[in-house]
Parts: sequence; structure tokens; C-alpha cells
Amino acid sequence: MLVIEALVDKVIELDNQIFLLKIHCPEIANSIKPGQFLNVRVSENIYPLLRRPFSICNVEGDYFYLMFNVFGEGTKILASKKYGDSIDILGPLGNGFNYIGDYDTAVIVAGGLGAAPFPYLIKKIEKGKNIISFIGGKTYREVITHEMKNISIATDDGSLGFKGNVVELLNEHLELLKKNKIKIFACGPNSMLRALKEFCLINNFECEVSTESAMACGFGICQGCPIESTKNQDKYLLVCKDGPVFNVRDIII
Amino acid sequence: MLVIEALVDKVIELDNQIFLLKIHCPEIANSIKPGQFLNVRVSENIYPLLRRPFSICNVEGDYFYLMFNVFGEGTKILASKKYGDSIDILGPLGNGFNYIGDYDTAVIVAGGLGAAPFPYLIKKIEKGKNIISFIGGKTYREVITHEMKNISIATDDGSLGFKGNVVELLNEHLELLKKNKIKIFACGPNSMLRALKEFCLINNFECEVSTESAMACGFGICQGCPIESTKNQDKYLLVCKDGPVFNVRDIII
Amino acid sequence: MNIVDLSVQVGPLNFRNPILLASGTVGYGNEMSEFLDLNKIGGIVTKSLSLKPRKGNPPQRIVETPSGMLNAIGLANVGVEVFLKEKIPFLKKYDVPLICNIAASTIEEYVECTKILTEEEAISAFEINVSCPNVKEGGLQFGNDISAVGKITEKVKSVTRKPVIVKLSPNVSYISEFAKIVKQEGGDAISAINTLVGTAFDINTRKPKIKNVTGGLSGPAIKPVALAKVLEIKQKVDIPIIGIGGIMNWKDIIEFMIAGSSAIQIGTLNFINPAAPIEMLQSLESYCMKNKIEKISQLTGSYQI
Amino acid sequence: MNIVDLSVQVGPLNFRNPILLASGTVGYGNEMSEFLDLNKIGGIVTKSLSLKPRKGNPPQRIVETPSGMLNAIGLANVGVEVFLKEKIPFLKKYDVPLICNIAASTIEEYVECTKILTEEEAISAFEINVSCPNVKEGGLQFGNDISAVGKITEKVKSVTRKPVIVKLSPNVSYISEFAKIVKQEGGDAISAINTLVGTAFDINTRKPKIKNVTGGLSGPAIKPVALAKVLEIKQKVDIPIIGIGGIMNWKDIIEFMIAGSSAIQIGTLNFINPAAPIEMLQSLESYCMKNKIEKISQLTGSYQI
Ligand SMILES: Cc1cc2nc3c(=O)[nH]c(=O)nc-3n(C[C@H](O)[C@H](O)[C@H](O)COP(=O)(O)OP(=O)(O)OC[C@H]3O[C@@H](n4cnc5c(N)ncnc54)[C@H](O)[C@@H]3O)c2cc1C
Ligand SMILES: Cc1cc2nc3c(=O)[nH]c(=O)nc-3n(C[C@H](O)[C@H](O)[C@H](O)COP(=O)(O)OP(=O)(O)OC[C@H]3O[C@@H](n4cnc5c(N)ncnc54)[C@H](O)[C@@H]3O)c2cc1C
Ligand SMILES: Cc1cc2nc3c(=O)[nH]c(=O)nc-3n(C[C@H](O)[C@H](O)[C@H](O)COP(=O)(O)O)c2cc1C
Ligand SMILES: Cc1cc2nc3c(=O)[nH]c(=O)nc-3n(C[C@H](O)[C@H](O)[C@H](O)COP(=O)(O)O)c2cc1C
Ligand code: FES
Ligand code: FES
Repeated sequence: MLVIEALVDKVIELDNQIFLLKIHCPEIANSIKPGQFLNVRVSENIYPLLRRPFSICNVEGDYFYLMFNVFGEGTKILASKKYGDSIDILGPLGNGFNYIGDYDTAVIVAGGLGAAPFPYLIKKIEKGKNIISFIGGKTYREVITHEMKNISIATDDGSLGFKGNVVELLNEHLELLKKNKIKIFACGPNSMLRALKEFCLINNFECEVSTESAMACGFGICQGCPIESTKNQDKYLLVCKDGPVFNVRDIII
Repeated sequence: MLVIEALVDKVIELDNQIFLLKIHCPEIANSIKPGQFLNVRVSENIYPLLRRPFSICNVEGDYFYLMFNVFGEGTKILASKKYGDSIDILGPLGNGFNYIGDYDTAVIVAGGLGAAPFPYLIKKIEKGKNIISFIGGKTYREVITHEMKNISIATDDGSLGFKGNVVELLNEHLELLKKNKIKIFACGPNSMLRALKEFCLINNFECEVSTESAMACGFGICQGCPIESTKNQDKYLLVCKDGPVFNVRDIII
Repeated sequence: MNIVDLSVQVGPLNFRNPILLASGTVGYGNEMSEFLDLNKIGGIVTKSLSLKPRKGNPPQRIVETPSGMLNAIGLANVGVEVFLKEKIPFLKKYDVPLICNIAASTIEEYVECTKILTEEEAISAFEINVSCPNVKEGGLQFGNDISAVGKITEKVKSVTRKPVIVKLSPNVSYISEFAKIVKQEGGDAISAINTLVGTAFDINTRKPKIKNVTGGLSGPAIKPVALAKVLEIKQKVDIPIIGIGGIMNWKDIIEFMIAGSSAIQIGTLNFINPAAPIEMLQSLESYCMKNKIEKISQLTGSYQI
Repeated sequence: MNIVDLSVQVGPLNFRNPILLASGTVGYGNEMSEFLDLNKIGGIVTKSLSLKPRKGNPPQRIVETPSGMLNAIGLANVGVEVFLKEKIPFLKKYDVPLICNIAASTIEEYVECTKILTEEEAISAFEINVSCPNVKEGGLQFGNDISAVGKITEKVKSVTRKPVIVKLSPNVSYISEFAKIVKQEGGDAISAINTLVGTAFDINTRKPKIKNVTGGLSGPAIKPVALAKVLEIKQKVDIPIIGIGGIMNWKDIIEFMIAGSSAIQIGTLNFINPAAPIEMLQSLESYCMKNKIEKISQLTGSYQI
């Protein structure tokens, strides 16, 4: 965990107004794990005041990538960064995905910008394992397939792929999923994660989800990011420290 | 008086870390007078919150210039503007210099960044009149001679020109000044304006000074910029509306 | 005719829309009229008027702070008489409700001012400023004294049939206690909030940056505090509220209405973008249409807690 | 040896420099230790401790506001027992004064907590939080009740020989009245200020953005208010003050000391730049050298009014 001034290499605009920010930072690039995140100070002055959390999207040598869309003031400023700008990064933060282990097929489930952490996860999953991706969006415009593998798509309005949500799409592939020893890695809106949890409990699938929360610090000192635990109802877990990745069985979404 | 989005043409860096900001804005360029000022919103967001007042430095066709140094957050942002940036301007504000009239020699007296309003004033003074400039600074680094005419320089430390302040320098030229029908136009720190006032009263010189004050609105609604009047001690004058240019006899500096 | 009804009612007062311009941030209207059509806004609140002209505090009167500003103008104003003679004629040219804000050092002065001004038919209502933090007498003393606020309300009401709005100080433990007494004594509405007491020092001279030592904090920095005060009053007292404090855009207006405001006032923003109110009207209408709100007044106190 | 003496005294307490880390913004020290050498800072104030562990408020607990943030953590903490068992051992590894912040729902609970904690020699002093705006019982009720604050001070003092600092609420009319009673009852110092009550609404759902409805406003937005409160106490009561509120850089520290603080605490800034205190020490030293100040403590209350 460190605070570091890194150098912006470039901002790449994908389709759908999705941006990739490429940053030179060996310290982070060489230590961060898939599913971990960074807390980014988007400007040099006090506006906006707080850092903004972003999942690690990918790593290439001494560079890492963040993926985002322009949501509010912070991401607007991020999107305007240029080569040579310096940017203040705090991280690596959180726990990351447990992608090493006893499964043969990694099932990626992403809703909208929930796609962000998966390019790096996919890159790191060992060669022997299969990877299949289920990607959802409200319309075709929200579907992000950047560096995904073996893609199936669901859109609420049917404008691309399966008409329905991504968990319904998973259900369509239930037979296939059951044939393999799968582990699900998911990220997306809470409504999706909630449906996915039910789906996994019913079908007894292993599943890790990356969650979000409003955050101030990102490293465990503000207590701003509680999430209800199934194991101990007297105490919240912290998304930033105990997560952002949880076994779907351990949290109440 | 209007609020207008104008386009930045360029930022020119003079010596001494002095900047000229060139802005395309026919509405202002064609209506503003020497000694008037503009209230500039330096960023698109709420940081910094208030506009920043700047004297009109010069006008060229549909373009106008501001002159400034990097003082705090606002001017730092201004200095980083680039071609094509849009910038929110409120003006023209204030009264301006009374430069048309019954004198044969305009005497410009500028201390430090007090040089800002004079390039345009010099340009507008009618052909028949003489112009001589007395320019002061703490050291040679603070002396700004940009587009001045017939320049004499004073520095407190003697690193350039006369050693002493600019009013002492004026005094050195008293005979010359007395030979002509002069009008003094001055801008600079309050200490300079105070000494200048005394000098003018003693020698019975006509003198207009451009003053500064903290400002919120710049157009007369906040009452934030009072200056003591010699004529009516029951009421302050407002720098933004009644000034920023005053007959030196009308104000207590 | 608009599809959305932007008009609002504040007790007996009707405004064509909820956007009023706050006392001390519009002068007496003439400068603002160069930036916007005064006939289009909900109403104007004058700079605080006192019986006699006030010179106000010596400079420096203002300083910027993070997302805010401190001011200690000291109620500089032309006085009731000059106001009626020289300022009212301009305002009469417009069809916009005019609310006269009154500040005074004694209860008698409040009454005297109201008596004189109530004769002027161009004045729609009074806003009684019991909360200016920047003058030695009156000001905060009144603003922090419940019984004084009650008394002022009662006395002022007794000399005018026009609506009386009382502008409260946020620098108190429970603002709703003050709202309660205003209601009890017949006040028609509450304006909340005036500025928060604040200060700033120059680290080189060690002098306060503001000559008056302390000033009033306004601007977006205080918005969360203002919203909490509006909500507190709304939850505790049944009286119309005019919400004020840090409004910078149309979303802030909606937020203030949800929290309990019947109308709002724009202050510091007038210095930064004096044309903003007109732009915001458009956006308020769009928001209402998108959310199927026929009358914007339905938003008032519509919080889901 | 330094050329400038940065050490300060707060009543009976000595700190190697004026920079303490504020309650609720440093956890129990372990995470912060990854960013800075705890041995270099003036002191650490723990998250508020209660007798029993507290789960805290449900999410959403925080939201950003202009130059500030609202929080309603609800005093989530491990409780006195777990603190002593699991958190103190880490802190003991450092040579940094440890101030235990205590929050409670009843006067008895304050006393009970203090009794237990005072036995632990690693604890240098207590900071009594009578001002948390985010819990139903205790919190603001105490913070707004002068006699309760007096009673708490007296009772807590009676069970410990360690210095007792009382952390006051800014959400009152006259904070100096509270400081006065703290002094009267034997309190050793005042911490000022805790957060301002604020709120924010989501204009689409019309729900408060913070589940607890209101939260506490911190960050640079509140700096002018905090400075005014420190100044008010300094001018009215002879008691050491620890200044808190919106400190973002070394200049802010100087400003707080000029206004009357003997030491200061850094809060929200820890979330943004946890390494800042170390950088600031350097700058404080430079400032003092440039201004020929031998002991930084000479700045305390050195305002020129
Ligand atoms: C662990 C984690 C990983 C994330 N990874 C990504 C990512 O890879 N790509 C991406 O686009 N977004 C990601 N987000 C969400 C991202 O942090 C927000 O989109 C971003 O903060 C919006 O900032 P803004 O200034 O543009 O919006 P604003 O509306 O100005 O933000 C306002 C405030 O709300 C908070 N906020 C807004 N949206 C969210 C949100 N969804 N979650 C948490 N806080 C929020 C911000 O921190 C800020 O304080 C992640 C969030 C978390 C917690
Ligand atoms: C009528 C008028 C004309 C001016 N013309 C020029 C000019 O042509 N060139 C130039 O460089 N400067 C000029 N100034 C001063 C200029 O406004 C300040 O230098 C500028 O506001 C500094 O902003 P900042 O954000 O960089 O500094 P900050 O330190 O961040 O500003 C802090 C606050 O102080 C105010 N402030 C700081 N310095 C001054 C000052 N000297 N006068 C008034 N307010 C101040 C700012 O408005 C702001 O609110 C003029 C001021 C006035 C009143
Ligand atoms: C420069 C200035 C002058 C003010 N003068 C007055 C005044 O004379 N009377 C009054 O009741 N309020 C006065 N106020 C307070 C505003 O009306 C308003 O209550 C406050 O600024 C909060 O709103 P804002 O954050 O939108 O500015 C003044 C505010 C400012 C900034
Ligand atoms: C997330 C958060 C949690 C806090 N928790 C506590 C607490 O438990 N006890 C307490 O006395 N103060 C608490 N505070 C208040 C701070 O200690 C400090 O008084 C306040 O934030 C103002 O300082 P700042 O503006 O530098 O943050 C908390 C503040 C924040 C932002
Ligand atoms: S964001 Fe601060 S504890 Fe998680
Ligand atoms: S700056 Fe507002 S009145 Fe002059």
C-alpha cells in the first residue's frame, strides 16, 4: 500500500464512451492482483476533494490500465488527462479474486462497467483453464466486451444478444455450466449480484463477486464502506479492506 | 455588461513569469475602454469559486489581452489555458481612465503588475500627445516594460535603473514634468499610490489611479469592495463600480 | 402556458416560480437587470435596510474560502428613506414580487422601518433579518435569543398587514425552536439560512483576513448545513420555509425543495453567474416533466425518509 | 537537534509537534503506519470507543459535498475490551502519545470506559467525545447540553489522573460556554471542533444520500467555522485548545495556531493524503525559520486583532 505520483501515458476512448487510462507505474503494475483496486486523486487541487476508487483493469509490463465512463466531475477530469500528466495513486487496495484453485472453467459475469476488472483477471488465469464470459447491459450501448473471451451477451431491451438480464442468460446455459467444475467471477450492479447470488445458491456454484460502496479512504480507516456479513450480524465487513471481492455466500447484498 | 463564453487564442509567457492571455471576443474587444476590467471565471467547475478581476491589458481587433503573474490557484489555472479552451468572462466593468482631455503629456506610472492596464491606454491616447513611462519594481525581475513608451525605470534594490521607488524617480524628473501640461495615470501597490498622491498634491499634478480591492461580484451588488472617499465620509465608494480608476484626490488610500 | 406549473406559494405569498434572489446579493435590482429579465424570476429580496443609512464595515470585507466566501459587509445600505425615493422607482418598473429585508439594532427600529415601508404598495412582503453575524449590535444577539425573535415577530406583525418572513441564523443549537416562536407570534414564513460565522487569518501578518475579524460563510460549502436546518424546521414546525444556502444549480433547488422548502433564494451564485436563474428555470421544468410532476410545489417536503 | 522547536504543550501533555491525527480518521493506527512513521507525529487519537462493540450505522455512511464530506459512521468500534486486547499491542510498538477517544450513551458509560482504560499505561490521555452528531442517544444531546457536559467532565476526571480533553460540538450558539464549564469542572483541554450537522438528498429517489438522514460535515468547507470557534474559545476562556476542522496543508496549521490552538488534529485529509503530516512538519519548520520563530508554540493565540 503506497501513495505514489505516476505518469499518464494516454487515454484511449473505446466505443460507448468507455475510456481506458494507461498509466506508467512499475510499483503498482508489478504488485497489484486482479480484483484489487486503486484510489485515485483525479486533480492536483482540492476539487474534487476525495479520491475515486477504480478497479485494476489490466497490466502490461510497467503500465496499468483503468477502465471508466464519464459519470460525474471526477471521471470527467480523468478523461481529459494527457500524456505526461502526473496522477496521484493510492494502492494496491483490497483483496482481489482467488483465481488460483480447483476449478476448470472460469465463468466471468459482468454487468455494464462491471467489466472493468476482468481483462486482467482473464490474463492471469492459468493456461489450462477455460474461460467463458457472460456480459450484460441495459442496451447494446452498455455492453463492454473489451478483452473478454468466449462471449455471450444479454441486453434488457434485446438490442444485442439474449433479451433479458445476464443471470437469465446464465440460466439458459445451465446444462453447460453444470457439466464443468466452474467458478464464477462477477462484477456489476447490486441488482445483478443479488440475482446471481440466488442463482449460485440454488445451483451450488462457487462464486466470487466484486462489490462497490461509497468510500472515503479505501484502506480501512474511515469505516465508510460497510457491507452486511452473513456470518456475523453484529459487525459489518468493510468493502475496501475485507473486499471488494467476496464469496457471494459471505455477504448480504 | 454581459456574461460571455469566449475562446482562448493563446497564452504568451513574457520574461519574469509574466503571462499574456489572448482571447477572442468581439463583444468585449469592441466595447471595452482602457482602465476597465473583466471578471473572469478561471475554471468550468466550482473551484475556485469566485471570479478573478483583471484589467484589460490590450485590444487588437476582435481579440483582447489580459496580463498576469501566477499568484494563487486562479492564475495558475489561467496560465495553463490553451488554444480553443472556452473561458467565461463578465464585463466590461468599472469606469476606465479619462484619457481624452486637456493635457499634452501622459505620464504613466506603474509598479509591478500595475503595468497591466497601460498597453491599451497608450494605444488609445491621441496621436498629438506625448507619453512617458515610469516603471518601478522591487528588483529588475518585477519590472514590466511590455509595450510601454519612453521608459524610465526604478528598482528598490537598484538592480535596474534608478535606485529607489518610482515616486522618487518621478521627483528626479520634476523639472521636466513641470514644463509640460501633464496628466498622470498610475497603477500599482497601495504604498506606491499613497506616495504618489502626496507627490501630486504637492506639485498640483492631475492624477488618476487604478485601484485594487478584494471583490466578489465586480459589478456593484455585493458591496465587497469599499474605498474611503474624501468627499463624503459617511459612505464608501465601490472600487468595482465607482472605480477602479479614481482621481487621486477623491480617495483615501 | 407551461406544461409544468412552476408557481409556488409561501404562506399568503404567490411566486411565479420558486427562485428568489437573496438579500445582499442583488443590491436593489438595477445591476442584476442587465443580466436577466427580472420579470421572469420568482422574487427579489432587497439588501437589508435600516432606518438610517449605514456605511458598513471598513475593508477588507470579503475573502474566498474552500467552496465558499466570508463576508462582513456590515449591512451597508442606503436607509429606508433613500430606498423609497431612489431605489423603489426602478423596481416598480418590473412585475416581480419585492420583499424588503429589514435589519435593525433595536426592536423599535424594526417596527419603525416596517411602519414606513408598509405604506409603499410595491412592497409585497418583509423579510426580517434577525441573523446578521457582522454587526456589533442586533445581529447575532437577536439571532441567538429566542424571546427577542418572538418579540420582533410579534411587534413587526402588529404594524403591517403584509406577510412577514423571518430570516433565521444557523448559528444556534436548534433552529426549529426559533421557527416555532416565529409561528407562534404570527410570522408567515421562515427564511433559512443566513450565513455561518467563520474567520480566516493571514499567516504572515497574523491579522484576520477580514477587518471585522469574523464574517459570514456562504456558498456551496454550507449547502449540507443549510439543508439539514431546513429539514429540521420542516420536521418540527408547520410553517412555510424559504431555503437558502449554497445553491449553485437547478439540482440544488430540487434538493432544497425535497428537504422542505416552498421556495428558495440564490445568494453567492449571483456574483458568479448572475444569469443563472433563467437557465435554471428551464432545467427545473425538464426535471418535472421527466418525473411527471405537474406542479413543482409538490416537491416541497417530499423526502422519503 | 532541530533549529526550530516544534514541540508543544497542551495543559499537562507534551507533544513532539502540534500534529495529532483525529479520532475516526486513523482507525487504531495500523493502516496509517504503512504511509507514515507514527513515531514522527505529535499524537494519535483513537476512533471513539464505547463500552461494548458498536456495529455502527447501515450504509450509505458517507457522501462527498463541495470541499467536504458527510459521514454517519455511527461510532462503529470494537469496544473497550477488544481495543485493549487486540489494538493496543500494535500501538505500544510506537513511541507516540496515544489519546483514547471515548463516546458513550450515558454518563455512567463514560465513567466506566475511563475506569477500564485508565489502567492501561500506554494511554496518555482521554478525549471525551460529547459531540458526535450521528448516534441516536448521547451524541448531540450531550453536546448541546451544558450541564451534561459539565457533569461528564467532572465524573470522568474523578476516575482518572490522566489528562481529560473534551471534544466539543460546533452545533451550538456559543461554544465558549461549553469550554467554560469544562474548565470549571477540571477538564484539561478542549478539542474543537467535531463535525457540523448536514445532509444531502438524492433528487431521483428523494431519499437522504446518507442512510442515517443527517451526517457530520468535515473537510476544508468547515475550516472558517472551526477557526471562528477556536478564536471564540481563546478569547473567552483560559484553557488549551486543540484545533480541528478542514486542515489540508501546513498553512492551515499555522492559521489554527494563530487563532488560538496549542496543537491541531488532522481528520479528513488522512483519507486523501495519509502521508501529509510528515510533509507538513518540514514546511512548519521552514515557516518558523523564515519568520524567526524559535518555538512553534509561540504562535498559539498570536493573532493581531
Ligand atoms: C472498489 C471499487 C471499484 C470501482 N471500479 C470502477 C471501475 O473500474 N470503473 C468505473 O468506472 N468505476 C468504478 N467504480 C466506481 C467509481 O468509483 C465511480 O464511478 C466514481 O467514483 C465516480 O466519480 P465521479 O467523480 O465521476 O462521480 P461523482 O458523481 O462526482 O461522484 C460523487 C461521489 O460519489 C462517489 N461515487 C459515485 N459513484 C460511485 C460508485 N458507483 N461507487 C462508489 N462510489 C461512488 C464518488 O466517490 C464521489 O465521492 C468503483 C468503485 C469501487 C468502490
Ligand atoms: C480591478 C482589478 C484589476 C486587476 N487587474 C489585474 C491584472 O491585470 N493582472 C493581475 O495579475 N492581477 C490583477 N488584479 C489582481 C488579481 O485579481 C489577483 O491577482 C487574482 O485574483 C489572484 O487570483 P489567484 O486565484 O491567483 O490568487 P488567490 O490567492 O488564490 O486568490 C485568493 C483570493 O484573493 C483575491 N485576491 C488575491 N489577490 C488580489 C488582489 N491583488 N486584488 C484583489 N483580489 C485579490 C482573489 O480574487 C481570490 O478571491 C486585479 C484586481 C482588481 C481588483
Ligand atoms: C456579500 C453578502 C451580503 C449579504 N448581505 C445580507 C443582508 O444584507 N441581509 C441578509 O439577510 N442576508 C445577507 N446575506 C446572506 C444571504 O442572503 C444568504 O442568506 C447567504 O449568503 C446564504 O446563501 P448563499 O450560500 O446562496 O450565498 C449576504 C450574503 C453575502 C454573501
Ligand atoms: C469518517 C469520520 C469519522 C469520524 N469519527 C469520529 C469519532 O469516532 N469520534 C470523534 O470524536 N470524531 C470523529 N470524527 C470527527 C473528526 O475527528 C474531526 O473532528 C472532524 O472530521 C473535523 O476535522 P476534519 O475537517 O479535519 O476532518 C470523524 C470524522 C470523519 C470524517
Ligand atoms: S473506504 Fe474507508 S474504511 Fe473502507
Ligand atoms: S465587488 Fe461586489 S460590489 Fe464591488
